Amino acid sequence: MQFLQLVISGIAQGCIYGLIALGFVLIYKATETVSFAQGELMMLGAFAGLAALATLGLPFWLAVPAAIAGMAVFGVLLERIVIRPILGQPAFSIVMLTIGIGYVARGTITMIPSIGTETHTLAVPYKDMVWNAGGLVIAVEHVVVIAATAALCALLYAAFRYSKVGIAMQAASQNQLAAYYMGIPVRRLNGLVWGLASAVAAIAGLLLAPITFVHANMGLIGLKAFPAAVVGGFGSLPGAIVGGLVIGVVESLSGFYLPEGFKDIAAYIVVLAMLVVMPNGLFGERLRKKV
Amino acid sequence: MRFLFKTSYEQDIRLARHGGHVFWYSLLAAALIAAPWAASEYLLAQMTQMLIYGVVGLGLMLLAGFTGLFSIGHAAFFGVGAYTQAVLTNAGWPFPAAMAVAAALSALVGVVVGLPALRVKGIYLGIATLAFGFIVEEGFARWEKVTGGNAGLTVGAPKAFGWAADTGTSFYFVCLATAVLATLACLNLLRSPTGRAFVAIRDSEISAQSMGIHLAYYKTLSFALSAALAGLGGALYGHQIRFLSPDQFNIVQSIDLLLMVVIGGLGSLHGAFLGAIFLIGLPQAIGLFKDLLPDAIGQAPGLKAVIYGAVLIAFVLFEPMGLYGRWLKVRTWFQLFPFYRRGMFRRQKSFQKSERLR
Amino acid sequence: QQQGVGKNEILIGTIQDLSGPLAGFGKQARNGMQLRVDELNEQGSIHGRKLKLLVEDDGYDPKKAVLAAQKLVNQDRIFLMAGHLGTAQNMAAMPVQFEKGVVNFMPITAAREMYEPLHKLKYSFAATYYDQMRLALPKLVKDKQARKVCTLYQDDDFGLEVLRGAEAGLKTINMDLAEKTTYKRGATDFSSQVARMKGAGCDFVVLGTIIRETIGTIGEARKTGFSPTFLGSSAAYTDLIHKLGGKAMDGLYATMTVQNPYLDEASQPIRFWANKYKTKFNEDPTVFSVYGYSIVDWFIKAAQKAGPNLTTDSFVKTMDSISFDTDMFGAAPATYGPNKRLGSDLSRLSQIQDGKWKVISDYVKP
Amino acid sequence: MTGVLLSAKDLSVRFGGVLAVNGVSFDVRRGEVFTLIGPNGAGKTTVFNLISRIYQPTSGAIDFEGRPLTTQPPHRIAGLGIARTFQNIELFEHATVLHNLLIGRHTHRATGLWADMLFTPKARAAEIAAREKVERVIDLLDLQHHRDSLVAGLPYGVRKVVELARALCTEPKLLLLDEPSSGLNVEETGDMAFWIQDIQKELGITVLMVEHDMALVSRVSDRVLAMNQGEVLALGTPAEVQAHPGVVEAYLGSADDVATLRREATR
Amino acid sequence: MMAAPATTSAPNGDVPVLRLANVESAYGPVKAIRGVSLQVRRGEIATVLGSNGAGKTTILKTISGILDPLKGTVEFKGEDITARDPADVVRRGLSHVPEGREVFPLLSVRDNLAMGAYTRTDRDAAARDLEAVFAYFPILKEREAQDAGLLSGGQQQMLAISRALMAAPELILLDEPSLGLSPKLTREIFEIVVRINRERGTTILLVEQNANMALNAADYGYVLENGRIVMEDTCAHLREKDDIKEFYLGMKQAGVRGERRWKKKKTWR
Ligand SMILES: Nc1ncnc2c1ncn2[C@@H]1O[C@H](COP(=O)(O)OP(=O)(O)OP(=O)(O)O)[C@@H](O)[C@H]1O
Ligand SMILES: Nc1ncnc2c1ncn2[C@@H]1O[C@H](COP(=O)(O)OP(=O)(O)OP(=O)(O)O)[C@@H](O)[C@H]1O
Ligand SMILES: [Mg+2]
Ligand SMILES: [Mg+2]
Repeated sequence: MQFLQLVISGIAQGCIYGLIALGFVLIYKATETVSFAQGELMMLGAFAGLAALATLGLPFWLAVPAAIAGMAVFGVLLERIVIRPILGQPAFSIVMLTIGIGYVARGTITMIPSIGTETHTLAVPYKDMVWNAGGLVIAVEHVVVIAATAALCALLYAAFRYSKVGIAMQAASQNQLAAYYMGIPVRRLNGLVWGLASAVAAIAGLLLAPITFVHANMGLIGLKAFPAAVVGGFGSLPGAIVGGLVIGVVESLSGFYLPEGFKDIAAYIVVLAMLVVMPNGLFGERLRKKV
Repeated sequence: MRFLFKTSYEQDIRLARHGGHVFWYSLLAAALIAAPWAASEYLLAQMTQMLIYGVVGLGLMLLAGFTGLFSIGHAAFFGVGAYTQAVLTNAGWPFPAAMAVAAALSALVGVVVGLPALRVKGIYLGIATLAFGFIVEEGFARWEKVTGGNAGLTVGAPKAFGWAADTGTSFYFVCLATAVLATLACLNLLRSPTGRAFVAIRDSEISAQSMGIHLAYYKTLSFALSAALAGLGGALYGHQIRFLSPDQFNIVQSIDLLLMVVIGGLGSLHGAFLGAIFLIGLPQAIGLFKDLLPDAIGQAPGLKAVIYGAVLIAFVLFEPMGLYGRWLKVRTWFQLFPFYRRGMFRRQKSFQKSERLR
Repeated sequence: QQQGVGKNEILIGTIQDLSGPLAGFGKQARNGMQLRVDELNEQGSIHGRKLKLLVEDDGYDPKKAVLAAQKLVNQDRIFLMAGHLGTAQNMAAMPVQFEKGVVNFMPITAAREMYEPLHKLKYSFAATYYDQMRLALPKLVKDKQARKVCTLYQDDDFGLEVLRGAEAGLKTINMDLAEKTTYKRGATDFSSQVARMKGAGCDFVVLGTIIRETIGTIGEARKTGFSPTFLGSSAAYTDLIHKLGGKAMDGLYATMTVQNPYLDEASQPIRFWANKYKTKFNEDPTVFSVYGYSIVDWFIKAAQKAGPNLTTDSFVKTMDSISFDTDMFGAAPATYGPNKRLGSDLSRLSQIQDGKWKVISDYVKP
Repeated sequence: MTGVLLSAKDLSVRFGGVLAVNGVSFDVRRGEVFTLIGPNGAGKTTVFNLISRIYQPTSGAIDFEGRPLTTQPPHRIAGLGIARTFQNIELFEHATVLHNLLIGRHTHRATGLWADMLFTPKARAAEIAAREKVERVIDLLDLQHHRDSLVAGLPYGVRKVVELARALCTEPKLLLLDEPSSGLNVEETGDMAFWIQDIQKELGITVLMVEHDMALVSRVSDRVLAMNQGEVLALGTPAEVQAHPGVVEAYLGSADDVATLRREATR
Repeated sequence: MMAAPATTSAPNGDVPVLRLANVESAYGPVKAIRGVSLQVRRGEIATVLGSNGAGKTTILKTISGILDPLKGTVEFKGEDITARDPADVVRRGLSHVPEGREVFPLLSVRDNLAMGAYTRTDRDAAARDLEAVFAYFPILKEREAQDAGLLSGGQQQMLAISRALMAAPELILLDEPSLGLSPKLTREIFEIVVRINRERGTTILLVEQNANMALNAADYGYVLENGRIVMEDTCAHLREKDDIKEFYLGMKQAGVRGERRWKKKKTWR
């Protein structure tokens, strides 16, 4: 019973990691860069939701799509203004940019008088609701996260696997020059990717807000999502979710059964062990250059 | 304009390629030696810190800039060096001996991290080092007997054989000497087979291998050297900050270190020091600048992060080659003076290619 | 010539986190300090000298704290460092200050290192987390007749102080902690820790937590039907707990030194003060604002007393025979001496009742 | 010209469903130029990759100078005296030509880490010696002009030559050339032929090459092995192999000129 | 013997499909082509000959917008496309077989081909073209699901050509299409090129080291040296020129050769 309860908590937490990891993988698959700003985009998404709910006073079911759409637009603009000018430079430049974007985002939110330095709650209708099934409890907040994560993952997976645009995004990430030769609008797709990634981040932020509250540093949870993405295999969308679950459950169990302190580094031990045993993660492609 | 006529192979491998180099570097050396008398105490303290971070930067540059392995956990090595130094000097060891051990121990830890690095690349390596960084940080916190855990550990001034570097000036010279020696060692490595093997691995593992380069050995070596330099820097850092706590060696520190070399300019040793100047100098510059702003903005919390991030973004956008790239342009401008053309360094369209297959 | 003391100005410095994880607290503390400085400069002076406060931001990073201290001490040449936030940050900055004889005045951290080991230039103001727990815990445990005391604490210097205090306190009543659990700063999930404490059958939980973790833990406990007595330190004594955590937080105990300044506070002077703060900075004051305000207030009192010839020596001499009465926020009376550098080790207990902190005990005396 | 330098026995390798090399055996004699030909995808490059130990054979063995090669780790191959070029050019892009060639001297390094770090007189002497060797290769292959250019900016044909130069710098006993003339025009291919002959005759290096340009193959090869779909089709002198009906059918095609087709199409 | 001269085979010879006027391109400070002017008429096959590093690839890159020229203009179907976004240029009906294959290594062969048809909206016609390229290169159909990066060099080259054909372009730029192909396939490639040109009227600009093949297949040729066009004529005429014979077709007197060889040996010693 105890064990089951722990596993359930682990799954709930794991889905959160997976959801954020989904954003990393999305960007990686489509542009082969790693976005260190994903956590901050999530934070912005949560604040956008807060603004829509509290400041604009929109009803919940309107505020959520508004925040997501707003963040998508923001992502597109962000790409347009700071990422596009160096499109084509080595991926590492863009990684640096995302770190910079992260700083600016966190700083800017902090600067908002009497809001930025505070912690807020997002008034969701299902706040504090709990399902009780035969002694096992699970918060509705977590159920919502799990459901949304599964849906989003399936959707994105299909898009990358079957849609022309999805394939073109991957093509552009593998060989940008050839993508131009094929007439793939690399820039436009890049914008789309960032829009999408921001929207996914916003969804993550909104789902997370009732659980972790809304504050300028909430993006730090992204650091746990990295290991999740790696355990799953960085280029794989389902891998992100599975990786998240693995880490969530391992954390939860090790927090209970192992000595103090293991819970906090369990994720990192798992990822190191993984890299030794399966360097490409659970679902990562086994790449080998043919010469 | 300068033309170089090559008359012997010696000329190619000399560190100073021509008279100009000799002149300018001598001038720099003179300035650095005179600094304690010319600079204010505060400036000297900053210069000391720049030198310390420069040493760490050299190590990271060797790893990221020349071997092409990115580490997001370098603070761990930095911390191992700092703690080792603290423990040993507190136990009465002379500081040069302690520094040697600090470097060696960090190198050893570097070897341990280097092992997974043999199998993974790119982002996977980044995450592996990140994970490793977290684990080491946790280790600092848990191993209370030695590190003092979260309660921290105080470090004294460097002492050896009856002499103590307990003033700003004497400590500055300790750091300067370390930095100069570390730089020379790196320069030597880079003009010899070892350094070339690093570069070969960076550019093409498969053909490096077919040239007889043992990938595992050289990658591990690169990690070890890089970690040793980080440890050396950490040892000095310990003396400088005089109080160590685990959270000083966290992910933020690691990212700062990485930013430092990237902003300095990957693939040049100059970049390590230019990056250190940037990393230490920028917050000070922001501090000065924000006093000029109206209070509503200037005193708002978060401003520093915004400016820091914005400067970083501007750098990547306008100077992807880093500070060293900017310096090259300036230098070329002077060398070519009347003939410099604007298009000379015009950014070409460039195209990203998958690094997953390298 | 004394550094930082001009003909008609005294320069004091502070280092706050204005861009890091504690930017909220840093800003409030700075505002509180600024409020008192402005009050002084509007109403008068310290023996003809106005007060000027220089603020540096260290982003809660010890390395930057060193540089910030170096700037304030060696460049701006401040007279004294007041209210520097953070333990490691203070530890890193103090050597720089002490080299130049700059007093470390009432840092905002309740760690014992702020007055131990004894140093001529160290002054600390409020009960440490250690003392808070050491004194308050046994009393409450006895009141509640708790049998199994457990703890959840943050895995850093702050959490450690709470833990040690709790251990010391329990020792006085011959008890031991039945279960110790930790979390890392920034953690969001406390389910396994709560499960563990529940599994151990704890009926009393000492919280070495700050804000979100306090709420998260109690929330998780309520969800899983675990209802021990919760006791937090003064770090958990903030209005955010009940503002964010809502109803579920009722019943939480916390130790505290100064009272949270609610805008609709019953006490008229606090209400007046709080509204003044709100007008000036356009946000509600918090305990951190009060800390900042009180620190400068005490400095002013001591500097006034030290006389027109203000030097480090004269200031230290004055401080070493000074005592401060309780103020409107209810801080415990504090006394200092050559060998007593902590003003007071006393704290009070309060509890959240109906979504608000209520003071429920007077200073707990050993 | 005595003895067998390299011998492959019954080599096979399978990638998933593709049997890329299937039971291939051949001997390369000391001092000869041995050429592999065959249609695209026949498995020629794969044979090279097996020799340089990038792939592990599914079955079969390779001996070099009488010793088994299949147990050696990949980085030891160069040390044993086998150097190669790559079909798709694998140079160190962000280094100069000179630097690339110096990396080719790696197996001859005489100093260790500490000597390098301190740049001892011995390291200095070794360095100068390495440069002398490299300069000789530069002279041989006419690369003086490109010595200090970054590889990234070189035209395709020059890179091919640089790759050859880099392989030569390892002073191999056996040189594997994967399509040395691709991307070269007629005249440059002629130069390549001379170089290959020089390498064979003057330097006494055995050459194993893959090549599609039959003119070059006929000119320089002592023996030719034709492969198809991973299997050996024919082995013999260039003339013999070119006359083999299976080779004509699968690889050379009928002798019709494009001009013929043109006429038909316009008609 | 050659077929009819180029001009007659071009249906409307007045408006060239492609026109470069005075184009100058550089890589950083290095000028790769200087003042190149050339034109390709509709339905024609044109070829550019030149030795290594002459700048042939640079010309093609400049045309498809991968490189922005310093000077000069590029016109496609009468419209100025100088320094346009490459994607935009392709949309107008130009496709490019790049030097060095440049396939998408981690996409399957089929997805690679689908990317070739990215700009197309006519699904049925694209499906027919897919069948057509599979007929040209049956091996691609066999390896449909394999990652393109794992194909052999020649197979990748086939894929690169097929991918360009999938775009059903009006103008194809071919950069060394025969690179790494077997003699049989090289010939087949040229047959295909000529056939596409004749059957669909696709205009072709061809860069090829195999000058013999190129001059046979093409109508009009340019000779590029050190970034400058030094000669242009119909291919029939070019084939007769001594210089061309000597330098590009390899028909040299033995004496010249011998001398070169002697020189080489000397420097080596
Ligand atoms: N790593 C691999 N994974 C899967 N298939 C492979 C791999 N390497 C080679 N192949 C397949 O093996 C076959 C032989 O490839 P190889 O590269 O040896 O051909 P080749 O004879 O060199 O042809 P070309 O003349 O075109 O270069 C090809 O069909 C190729 O697709
Ligand atoms: N990326 C680059 N950076 C610098 N210089 C370059 C670059 N690419 C080409 N060049 C230079 O431009 C000139 C022309 O190169 P280009 O690739 O167009 O030649 P090419 O005629 O296609 O040669 P090849 O037959 O070898 O393919 C060469 O001198 C080359 O050195
Ligand atoms: Mg091949
Ligand atoms: Mg070319």
